[in-house]
Amino acid sequence: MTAKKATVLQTENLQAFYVLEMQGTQKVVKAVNDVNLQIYENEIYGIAGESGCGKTTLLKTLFNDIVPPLRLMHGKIRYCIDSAEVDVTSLSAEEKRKLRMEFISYIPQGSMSVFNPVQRIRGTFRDFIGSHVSGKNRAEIIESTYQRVVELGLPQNVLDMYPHQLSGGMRQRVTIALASSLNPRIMIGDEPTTALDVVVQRGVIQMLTEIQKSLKNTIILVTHDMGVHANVSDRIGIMYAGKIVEEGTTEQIFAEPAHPYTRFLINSLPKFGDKSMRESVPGSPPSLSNLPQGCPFHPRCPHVKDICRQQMPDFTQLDHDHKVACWLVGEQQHG
Amino acid sequence: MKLLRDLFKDFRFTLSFIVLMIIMILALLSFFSPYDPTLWYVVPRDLRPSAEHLLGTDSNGQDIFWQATFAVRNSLVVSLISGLVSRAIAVLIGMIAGYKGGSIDRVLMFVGDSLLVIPLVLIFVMLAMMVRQSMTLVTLGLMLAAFGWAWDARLIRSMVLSLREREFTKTAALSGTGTVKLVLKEYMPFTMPLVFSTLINNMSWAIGIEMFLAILGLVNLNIPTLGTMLNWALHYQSILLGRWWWILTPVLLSLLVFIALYWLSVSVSEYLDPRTRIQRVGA
Amino acid sequence: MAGEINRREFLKTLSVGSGAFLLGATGLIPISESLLKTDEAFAAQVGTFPREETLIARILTGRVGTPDNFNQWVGWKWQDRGIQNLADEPLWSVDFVTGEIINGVASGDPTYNADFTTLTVPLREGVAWSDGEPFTAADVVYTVETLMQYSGFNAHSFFVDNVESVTALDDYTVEFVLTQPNSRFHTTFLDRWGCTRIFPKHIFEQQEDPTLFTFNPYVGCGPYQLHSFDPQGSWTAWEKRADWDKSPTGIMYGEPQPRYIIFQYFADEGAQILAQLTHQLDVVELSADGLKALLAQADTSRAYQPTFPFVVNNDPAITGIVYNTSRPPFDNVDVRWALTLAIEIVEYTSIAVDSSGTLSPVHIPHLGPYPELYIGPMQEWLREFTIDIGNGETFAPYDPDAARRVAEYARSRGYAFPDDDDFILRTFGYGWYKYAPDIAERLLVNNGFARGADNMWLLPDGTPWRISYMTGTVLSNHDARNAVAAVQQWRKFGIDATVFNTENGADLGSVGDFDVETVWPGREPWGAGPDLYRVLDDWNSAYIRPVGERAQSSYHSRWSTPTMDDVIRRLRETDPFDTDQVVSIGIEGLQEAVRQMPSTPTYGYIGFVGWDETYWTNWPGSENPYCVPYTHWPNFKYMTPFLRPAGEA
Amino acid sequence: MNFLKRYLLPRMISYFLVIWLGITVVFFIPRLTPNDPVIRMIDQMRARGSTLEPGAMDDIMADLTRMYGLEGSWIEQYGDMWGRLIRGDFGVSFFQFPTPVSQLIGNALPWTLGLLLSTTAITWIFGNILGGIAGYYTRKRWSRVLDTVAMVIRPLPYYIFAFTLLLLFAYLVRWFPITGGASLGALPSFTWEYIMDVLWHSFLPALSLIVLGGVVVFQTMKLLVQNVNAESFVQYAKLGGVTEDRIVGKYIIRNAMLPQITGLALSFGQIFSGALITEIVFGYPGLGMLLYRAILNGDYNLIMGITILSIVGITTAILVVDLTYPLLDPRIRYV
Repeated sequence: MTAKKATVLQTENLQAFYVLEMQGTQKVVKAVNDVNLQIYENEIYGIAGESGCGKTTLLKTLFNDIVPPLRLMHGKIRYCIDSAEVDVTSLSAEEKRKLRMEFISYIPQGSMSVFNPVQRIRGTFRDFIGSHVSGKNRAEIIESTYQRVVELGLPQNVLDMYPHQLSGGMRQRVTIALASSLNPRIMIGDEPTTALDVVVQRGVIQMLTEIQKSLKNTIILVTHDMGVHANVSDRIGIMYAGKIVEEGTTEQIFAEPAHPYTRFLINSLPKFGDKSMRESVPGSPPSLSNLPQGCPFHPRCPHVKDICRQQMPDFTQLDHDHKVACWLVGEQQHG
Repeated sequence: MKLLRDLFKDFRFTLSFIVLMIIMILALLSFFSPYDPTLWYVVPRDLRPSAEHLLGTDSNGQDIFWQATFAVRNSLVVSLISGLVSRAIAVLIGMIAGYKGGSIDRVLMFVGDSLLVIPLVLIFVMLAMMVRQSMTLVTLGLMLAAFGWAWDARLIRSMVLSLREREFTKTAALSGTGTVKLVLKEYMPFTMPLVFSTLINNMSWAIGIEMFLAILGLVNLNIPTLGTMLNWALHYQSILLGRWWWILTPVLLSLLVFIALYWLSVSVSEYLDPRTRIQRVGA
Repeated sequence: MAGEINRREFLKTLSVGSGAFLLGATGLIPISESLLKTDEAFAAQVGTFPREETLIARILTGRVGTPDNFNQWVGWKWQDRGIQNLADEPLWSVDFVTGEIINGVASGDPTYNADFTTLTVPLREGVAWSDGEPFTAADVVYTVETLMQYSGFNAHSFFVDNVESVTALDDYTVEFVLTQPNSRFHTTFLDRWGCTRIFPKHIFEQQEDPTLFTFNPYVGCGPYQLHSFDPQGSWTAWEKRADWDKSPTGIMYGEPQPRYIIFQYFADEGAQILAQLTHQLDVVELSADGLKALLAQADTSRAYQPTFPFVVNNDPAITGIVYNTSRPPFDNVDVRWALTLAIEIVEYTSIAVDSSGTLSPVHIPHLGPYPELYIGPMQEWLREFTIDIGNGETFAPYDPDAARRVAEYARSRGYAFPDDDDFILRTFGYGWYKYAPDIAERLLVNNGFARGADNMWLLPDGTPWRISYMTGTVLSNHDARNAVAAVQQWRKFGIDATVFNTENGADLGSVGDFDVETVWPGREPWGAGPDLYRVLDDWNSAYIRPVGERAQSSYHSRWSTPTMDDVIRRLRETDPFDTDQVVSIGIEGLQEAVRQMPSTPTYGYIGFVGWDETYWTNWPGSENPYCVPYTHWPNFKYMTPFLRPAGEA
Repeated sequence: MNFLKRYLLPRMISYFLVIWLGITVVFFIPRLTPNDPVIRMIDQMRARGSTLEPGAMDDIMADLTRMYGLEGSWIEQYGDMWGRLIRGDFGVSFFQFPTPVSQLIGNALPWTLGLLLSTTAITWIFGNILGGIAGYYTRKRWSRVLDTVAMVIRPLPYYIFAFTLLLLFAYLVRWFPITGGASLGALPSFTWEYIMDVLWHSFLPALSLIVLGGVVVFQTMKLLVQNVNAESFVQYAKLGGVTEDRIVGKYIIRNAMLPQITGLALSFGQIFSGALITEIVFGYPGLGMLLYRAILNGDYNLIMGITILSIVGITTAILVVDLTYPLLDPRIRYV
């Protein structure tokens, strides 16, 4: 469809497990299991899935924040920094630290305790930015960030306020302003809209897209809210039990969802004019430490077949940009 | 059951649970003791540990093992009375003060503060003088309870204060839930970890204070407790006389009780506090 | 995860941390023997005092609360910090080992007139106060007149009640005219751990209010003068006077040997033992087990006796069991006797003091002249003495073999000591009462007591008989030792007896709010003189007050009989220096106390003294009891000329 | 000013009320016990052989009652006491008659303050530093070992611990003296020798207090740091690439210190009741034994003098904490 875009972040068969030692027995939580992602410049890539499916861990891994008990078992994470591919897992701690904010930044949920409670917001800005730029530049950059805070529609005095004095929406905006302050190439948002009410949510989404447009960078957005994805994301990856089970452009995913799980997710959205109960996914997600054999979705799948219980399906390319891992689809395709 | 299974995954819980079980069994064994703990010279004096006397005998002609079973039982009784009663007071006062606020809060905190400011030595020596012969395990436990709640009531109060600000309180209050029901249903679960960990701290504190009072000779020295056992051993110079089996028994037993209680509190409060629980299970 | 510890690590740390720590402390003590010899130099210099010229003893009564106040005539002033035992000379003191009176600043016995209304006291010539001023009759007269003038003095009321006038007949003779006949007036000046002492007129007369005077530095007639003291009251140092030959001690016994004597405070017995083991404390007084520990660890320390029972068992105080005769059922003499006969004395002293006590069947201790004057002559009466056990039957409770039984038991415990009658009678006493639970049972049944279903005794009204035995909180003191021993015996007999440890013994005892207690069954008799007036007079019916009011007497038994009152009256009318007469009336008094048993005497007070021979030798042990063996006694000053520096030997 | 009227004034009133109630309780409680100061003195003099003949006893008791100011009803005595206290007069000690209470306290106070101020400060500083480091590097082996050691030391009965120190370091290895606050013959002076002597004598008492007190501070601080470290604002700062020194200093320590500061203030307040068992084991001078003897002897004035110090000390400490806490923690308001 479109011309081939430049890749900014890429993973190869990424496996990241929590390995817990308990009295001699090992417990392995397979939070990220064989994930291949290719994320392009200047796009908003959404990752969707229920809670407990490994979304947040995938984010951590993409962010290259792999600390025990999380372990990188297999695979690679590559950033494309100044058109050079860098395998970031092998970087030193200090190099990793430097990349944050400058190349890839993180937008947390703007919860009550996301900022240091004993410090004014200004102090947080100074700490975050001051940790990355030094010398004459620093004052200028900090000053220009303050400017941007105002431009982004936050009140001027927000910098002199304490975190507990801010509303949830304000806190969320501050995190976004902070994340964008050093013009990073990638911004990773971890459920940035979840805790907000609808009106505020819209403002925050608008702010995110505006920033993305002006910086022309990449946003990786994790949320379980398919509605947000529909509005914001360019491409969406559906995650289930540590794996990406379907990936495609937003249009593809919403128009022709291929995986039964994706269909469930989309059907759970409220529709205009539809007063009927929203359909939610039956059952609950499997424990990541004790995955069922075969396709992990099979215990909840209405179309389950014998093969689903035995083997994990490979990806099937449905279309350009659209692929799915499901035996149902495979059958149709292969006859 | 799942709760227990989860807890047993923690080494500290398992260990402290086992230690506490052993302590409990020791305490229960006292009911089968062949000796009356208040009688002296029932066995030969100052014997080293042997098959016949597992932990040896003391200078009063008592079997240290059986004496220790009574000591453990009685110390646990005192600390449990102190812990439970003072928790009841602390929860009640902390919740009322925190929820009602205003002048009720001020008066209750004022009473609590006043209890905190008078030196404990003075209070306990004076109380010991007043209760005189009636210094039983129960009175001692109640005495300790009467002075062990003030600080924890403050903790619970501040917790309730912050809970009161939360959304669900407003929702519940608007929907007309009664105060008592609200407090019990909505606040209790949140304060349980705190109540539990302070319960265990208070029990350790009670055992410690009992030892302090015993060393000063202010409790009923006829009743074997970890404190009075220690006091007898000290007064008979068992350290300098090299009667290690006598002095070490109360010391090591109290060490075990303390460590078991401490680990139990750490591990259970980590479990009950969902934040650290997630961290622990790592999911 | 967070804070998790694996098992091996835990066990390792536990064993290293606690096991080794404590085991090391208790188990490795013997190793210290070798270390002990390596650092002699450490103890050679203590503060600014040359160690080999210094004797260090412990203050018995604890940290001095008033370190800069030596005015012992007002309130309590920790007089055993060296005031009474080094710096002061009384008119008379008593050597309780022999019962003899030692003249201090007096030169002989006082003389009373026929109706005991005047007495004259001869004073010693050639005595000087430690500031060089001569001591004369004027000082005595001034002291008594001043005490009578200010009500703040402890002795004020006594002198106002008793003294009409006091005059100096000459420089060395004082005459007292008394307000009423009092044949024992002079004993107020007889030092037996406290008495009325004389203060120097030339210093006190300069004070506006002598009750507020701090009397620092202390000036006395004793052989030592104040050197320095710790403002915190943990030690007081005394220095030998240059003119020691002007003190009665120097005049009588020659030059005191230690140049410095320091009284030091130790709160903890363990620390006290460690101090002597490291030669930083020459004299300790411990508990039974403390002394055992000391002797087991040290080869330079000795006890009063070279063999078992090691202890100082000739103290002028008798210990025992005191019944509150104002509270039923202890108002009944049968009950008191039943409780006495329920005691197996061999077990009792074994529990109380590991058999090291000297028994006494009467209310005075077995020491000094008493076996010869009283206990010996009373043997026949004791053997024939019977109590009525109903149905016209009687029972002779006395057991002349009790002491021998105690001795045999001690030997069976592995203690070695000479096996001759003389030693055994001296060490364990003459006898005590039989263990006769059957007789005790009969006495109780006769009075309506009965045994309940669980074989425990019920009171005549059918309620369980509970005895609360009130005693102090220090387990190693003799009051507590008697308490646990008696309670153990009574429990065995089927009485629900318990020990009640309290710091309020004196208060509750004084107002009569107790069942049974232990202070002293009989009062300390002026340091073992032949005269028992002080013992018996406290049973005077005049001193009894209703329960709830403070008792006048130091006895808390609130007991008296007309017979006892009569004994006291006759003793009062007897010349205290007429020994034969005094003793024969005294025996009558002791007999009345035995018949009525208001308190049960058990064994004499025992001192667990340890002496370090590293720096000083020739201590007054049992083989050479030239002096009262306690450094806290006033007689300590008379010990100082006989001590020898270890270097000399 | 609103703050003054709405917060400070009621707070000060309750401050004085607590002090008043404390003093009142301490006035009446000793009088409710069987403790009779007159009997105590008579018993002491009688047991210690002073001239107290039974015949004169009524007069002596009357004299003592008058001298001690114990004539009249409790209410009258209570009024008298306030009359004296307002003039700053604590009266005279009964048992140490006629030494003024202020002099006795003045003698003992420097020792108690010297020992307990320094040990409290050292305990707090070292406990917090070690606990902080151990809580931050909670995975390190030495941190776990330290934690176990603390756990084993903490429950040791103080008497046993102190006496074992004495046994080890004053007897088996003779590095430190066995008893007292200074050497025999050493008189207080501002000389190097005397100060060294006092320090030498205070070493073991101080060590016993520091070790047993330190493990408590250590454990609390370790737990606090662990908890703060798990807070989202710390995680966020780490993801923002904030330098470690900033995270430790401004985020973790500052937040973990808040409750510890309260603890410090309270421990300073509690100093005035002395350290009884320390004073017994090491024969160390101080208020603890003075108070204990006063209680046992029914020395009302001395009990009152020492407890007033203690009451005022703790109440003031709580007041100072309440007043300064909002400055340290912006979340707390003056309510």
